[in-house]
Amino acid sequence: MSSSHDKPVDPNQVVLWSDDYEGHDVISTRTFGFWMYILSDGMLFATLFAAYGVLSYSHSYYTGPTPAQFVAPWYTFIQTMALFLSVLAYGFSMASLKTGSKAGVINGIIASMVLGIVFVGLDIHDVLRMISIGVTPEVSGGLSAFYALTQVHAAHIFVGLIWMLVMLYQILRKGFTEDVVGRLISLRMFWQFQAVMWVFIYVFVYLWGYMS
Amino acid sequence: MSHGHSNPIEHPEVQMASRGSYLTGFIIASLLMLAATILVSGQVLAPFPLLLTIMGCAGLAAIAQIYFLLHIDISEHNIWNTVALVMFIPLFVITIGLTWWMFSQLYLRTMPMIPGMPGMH
Amino acid sequence: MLVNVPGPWSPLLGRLALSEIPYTNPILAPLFVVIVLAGIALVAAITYYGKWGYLWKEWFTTVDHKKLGVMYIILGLVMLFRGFIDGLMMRTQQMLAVGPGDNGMKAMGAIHGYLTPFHFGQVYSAHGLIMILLAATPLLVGIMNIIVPLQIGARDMAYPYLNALGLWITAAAVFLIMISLFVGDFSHNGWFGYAPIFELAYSPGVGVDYWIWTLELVALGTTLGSINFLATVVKMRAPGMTWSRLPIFTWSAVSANIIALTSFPCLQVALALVGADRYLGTHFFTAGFGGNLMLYTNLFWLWGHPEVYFVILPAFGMISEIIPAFSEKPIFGYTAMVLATFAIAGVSWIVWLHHFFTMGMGPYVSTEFSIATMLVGIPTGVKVFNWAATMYKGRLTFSAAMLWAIGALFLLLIGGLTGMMLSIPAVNYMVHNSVFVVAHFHMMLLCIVYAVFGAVIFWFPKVFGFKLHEAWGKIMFWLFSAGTFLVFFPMFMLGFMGETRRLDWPFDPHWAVWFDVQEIGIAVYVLSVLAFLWMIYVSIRDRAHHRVGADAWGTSRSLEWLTDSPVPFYNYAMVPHINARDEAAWRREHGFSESRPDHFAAIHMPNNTGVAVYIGALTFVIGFGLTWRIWWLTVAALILTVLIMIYRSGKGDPGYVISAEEMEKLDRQSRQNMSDGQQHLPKGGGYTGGTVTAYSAAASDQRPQGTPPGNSRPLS
Amino acid sequence: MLNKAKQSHLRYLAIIPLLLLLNGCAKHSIWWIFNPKGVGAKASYDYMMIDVAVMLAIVGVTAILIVWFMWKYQKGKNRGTYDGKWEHSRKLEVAFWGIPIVAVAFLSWAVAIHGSFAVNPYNPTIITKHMKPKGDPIQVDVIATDWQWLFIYPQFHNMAVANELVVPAHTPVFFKLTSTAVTTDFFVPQLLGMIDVMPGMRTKDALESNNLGTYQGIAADYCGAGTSWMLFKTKVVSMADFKQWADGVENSPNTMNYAAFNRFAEPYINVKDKTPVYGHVEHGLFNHLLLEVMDGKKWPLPMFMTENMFHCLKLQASEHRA
Repeated sequence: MSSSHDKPVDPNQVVLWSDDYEGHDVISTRTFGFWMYILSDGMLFATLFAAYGVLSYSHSYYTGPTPAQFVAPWYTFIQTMALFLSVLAYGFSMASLKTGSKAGVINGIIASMVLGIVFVGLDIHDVLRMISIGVTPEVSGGLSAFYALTQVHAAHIFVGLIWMLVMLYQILRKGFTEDVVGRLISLRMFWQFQAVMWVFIYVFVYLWGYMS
Repeated sequence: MSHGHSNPIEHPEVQMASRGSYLTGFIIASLLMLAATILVSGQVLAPFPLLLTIMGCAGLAAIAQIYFLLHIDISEHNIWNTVALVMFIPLFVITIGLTWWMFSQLYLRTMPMIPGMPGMH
Repeated sequence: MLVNVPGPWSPLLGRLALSEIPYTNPILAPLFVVIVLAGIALVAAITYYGKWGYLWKEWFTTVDHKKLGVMYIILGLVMLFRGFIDGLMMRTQQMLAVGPGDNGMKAMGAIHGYLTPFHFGQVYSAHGLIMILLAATPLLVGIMNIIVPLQIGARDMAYPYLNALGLWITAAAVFLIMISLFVGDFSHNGWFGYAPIFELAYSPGVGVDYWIWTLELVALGTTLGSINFLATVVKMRAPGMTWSRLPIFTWSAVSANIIALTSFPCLQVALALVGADRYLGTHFFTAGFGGNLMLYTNLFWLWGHPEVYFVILPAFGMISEIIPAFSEKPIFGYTAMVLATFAIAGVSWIVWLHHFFTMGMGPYVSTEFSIATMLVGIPTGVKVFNWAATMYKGRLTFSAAMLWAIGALFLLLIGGLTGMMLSIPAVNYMVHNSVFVVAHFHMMLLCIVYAVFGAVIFWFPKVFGFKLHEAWGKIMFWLFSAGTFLVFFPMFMLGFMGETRRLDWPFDPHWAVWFDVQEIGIAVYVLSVLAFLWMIYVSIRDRAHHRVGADAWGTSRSLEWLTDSPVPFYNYAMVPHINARDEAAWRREHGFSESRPDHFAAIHMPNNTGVAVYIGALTFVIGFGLTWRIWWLTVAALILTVLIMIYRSGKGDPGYVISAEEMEKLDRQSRQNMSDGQQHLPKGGGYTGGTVTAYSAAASDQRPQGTPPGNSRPLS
Repeated sequence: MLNKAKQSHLRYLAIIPLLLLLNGCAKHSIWWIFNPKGVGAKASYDYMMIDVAVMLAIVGVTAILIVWFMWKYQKGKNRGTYDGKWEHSRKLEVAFWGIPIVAVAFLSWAVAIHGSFAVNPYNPTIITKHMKPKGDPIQVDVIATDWQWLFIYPQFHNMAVANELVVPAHTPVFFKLTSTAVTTDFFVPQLLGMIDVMPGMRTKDALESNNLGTYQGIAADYCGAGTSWMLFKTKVVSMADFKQWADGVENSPNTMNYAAFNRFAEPYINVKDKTPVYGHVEHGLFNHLLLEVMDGKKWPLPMFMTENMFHCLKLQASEHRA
């Protein structure tokens, strides 16, 4: 089992202090930690999904409208495409980073931001439309859960947009330092993860809600 | 905590970005979402098979995005991310699945006035 | 969107008004005066001695994991005391109130006893919340903070700044719950809250809001901490520290933080939804409008049960470090221990429903969760057996730390026995929500407290360079144990008599005698608190006589005992190369324990930062603003927080470099300090000084002759 | 008053040793859980004893071993041989995993699975399987308010009694429970286990007792300031006595319609232990309330009932309600 007692120690071979310890890899440590945060964020969504599952029975909508009555699948599909394209643009921006092309990275992020703003704009428009036809979170538990899940996701997108703005400033100001590159990679994971979450929200909240 | 002095651009996690892989992920996910939307808006299938189909679409799209976009694989630089994800996925399933199961059992027993549930005796 | 609250509201102050300060309350008003006076005295003393600069520079703005850990522990101990006072108030209320008739103190306005039901509700709610989240959690996080980087040979945590942020956000939560004593009131719905009683219709005051935001802040702080721990262990291990050599305590920290990372989001969601119900008028947990009140209970315990293991696993880790050190043997069945730790962590995710077996969800669900709960007993049993086997064929020294660890073991046995009873639905129906359950989980939580006291005594010399007073540590142990027995044995009995939880008026006069016994137990607990304070005082007074070397106990095993005591701010002058699972024991047995690096390299250290303190203060303001519905304050603090975070992100932290020459000087100094302090002590030093001699004799035949090669050199 | 209470406490102190003997034979024992008087409570007690026996065997042996090791291997006493390298033994490790696995497997099968179905509140097989032919089961609808209990007997002229439950012996009693306020637990320690009483949901439970007597019923879950006073005596009486009692209640002139219930359901701490009876309750009240609560009907607590108990208690003291 243990190696500590059995093997005889040759005093001439043993290394007690690491000479060549270069310290940790700053970027990897940062991205790993951020990945931990993202997974924890995934748990947050999972909990919201659990709540939505429990509150999506027909009686959960009380006497109010059900998603079948107010969800517009094709409208939300356009939202989906806006988000996917935004993620793609950010991916291309990261591909430009490989060559250190500042212009490529900035263009990609700007494209990604514009598409993200389109997504948020469509979301706000959708919410306003739903409110105008009386679909508000105060109506029923089911609608509360619907709004919680979709708007928490929209809030993530909003935070991502602010983050992109900050990154644009930092790239221009500082160039590709270790910190900036680490943050760009973290933001890539964050942004892509929002797309993954959106797949589930789109399919299980919008499409399934529309079906039932 | 001495920093590596190499150029951060050359860091493997920067270098693993790839236009082709991002494009592939995008196309697969988009097509699957398109398919799901068409199926649902056309109501071409009975509800239950339709549900299974769109669940499949969601699963495949998510896997495609996780693989092509988030670089979740067993390469040296991503192994820990992959391990972490593999540990989390059962928890997602437990959180949603067991909660759902439990409340379906609870509703079955305590909400008799709901249509389709056993009546009140 | 926003819900109208009953009572007055103004844009400037929200619901806050002078009348919210309970200056007429005969209990709170004098306490308020005392605390304000004490605060003034403290501030005056610090100012008089001119220590503000020192405190700010050396402590508040630090990013050093050891200092942060010490502050976590101080925070935890202060809150442990506050929670204990709450417990004392509850015991006294029940003793005075028991039985029919009017035997209470009318002057206080209570029907029975001296607390009104509403006040009693606040006391036990605060007691539970404080003990679990603001005492146990900071204590454990603090100890992990100090020990984990040392045990894996890291200079600091992976994200030192995030570490400070976690501390100050936790501190903000502490301030929030403390201020609820004197401004407004706290939730009276139990520490976990019940739906729908926490809805605005049944709890119109600010108590529940205080509760929500306190919990949200702790959750945030702990999540940040858990990310940090996991990244530290995965990415920052010293060369040679393979996974199979990771000390057990670090393993348990890893598993605990996986639990924290995965489960705290559930709490955040559950409370955010409660907040949505109360602030935005949604219907998640209402009985009407399609809400589901048991959904809250479900989401809460989805976090709540893993949380239980989040606090118990590090305690198991501490026991696993203390018992081998004082048994002079390696831990028995290392692999089994690690497997058991992760088995507990894994199973913790499928058992939460046993907290509400009585909900009426039918036998299928009950059976599944019952069996899953019992499964926890398997790895826990393995752990207990392994600890027993570690003691077998050992050489046991019953130092204070060892006594606490063994005490924890016995509490674990009782807690396990009763836990297996509670895991069975048929039995659970009879004792659920009774004080039997209370006694059971106090056994488990006291197991943690015992382990924490053991760990504090065990690792204190590592952090401060001198030992705590052994005899007073033991006196405290025996007093504390007597208190535990006197308070909780009657509680088990009362459970069998059918007393349910949270009765401000225990209606059956037959219970009276047991409440009296419990009150005696509380008095003994008070003595143990005094013994603790005296132990600290005596130890600091006589610290010169209790100085220790690197290996403070002479029989220590894991890596942290290699570096100097007290640990210098850079942890290790040169990062050690790990050769064995119990590196310190291995070096001692092979004659390398005196070896020190003979040359040094420049190292890079992070700068101190005040940003974490500012953000902590702002999160407190956000919590306070939300509680009292002062919207402008909340929004302003939120925006300011984001701006500070962006500013900090732009500024970055260049850190500073200690050159190799400086490092050598620092190392020599540190070594000199240590040996100066030990001059008058027998070689090996300290309480178990004899051990070292015995070990040296045993190991002398193995000891290599001549100078160890490479970059190490012997000292003597 | 205080002095008198203290004296009685001292008197009890003298009998601690007796209490420790857990004398289970006493007729009116205070050890409610150890003296089950109902079929359900008895089953729970039996399962508990099986569990305790198995676990005590393991835990007890472990505790004794630990104490023995502490004695034998204490440093400097030289009672046992020291082996500082002994850290692994395959046989022992198999045993360490095997013992708990076997115990848990046995307990899962013997008590967890069996027990869950035997005392399943919706269909307690210990009662339903051996339902006594004599006497039909009695149905009782239980409504919990803040902070009172209302027990409706649909088979007996739909009569009701508040804060007191009277049931005949040797007869299964089936409960339907709901709450119009917040969640609490329905619990009679000596007769049946707890079941949640939730607003907008209907749970069930069942009780059968062969022992005449009066047993304490408790609201076992925290439901606000009046929790401690939300008590009800459960009287198990002979069928003849029950019939006689029911006749008396049925003839009570008090009736409870929905309007009367609205007043009844207002928050009220039952400090004087009142047990009003109602000769007739509006038909379908239980279902009506259930649906109304689902529609969002509340009897909310006024601010002074939570935030300012002084005022509340002053109000209660005036006993403005019958």
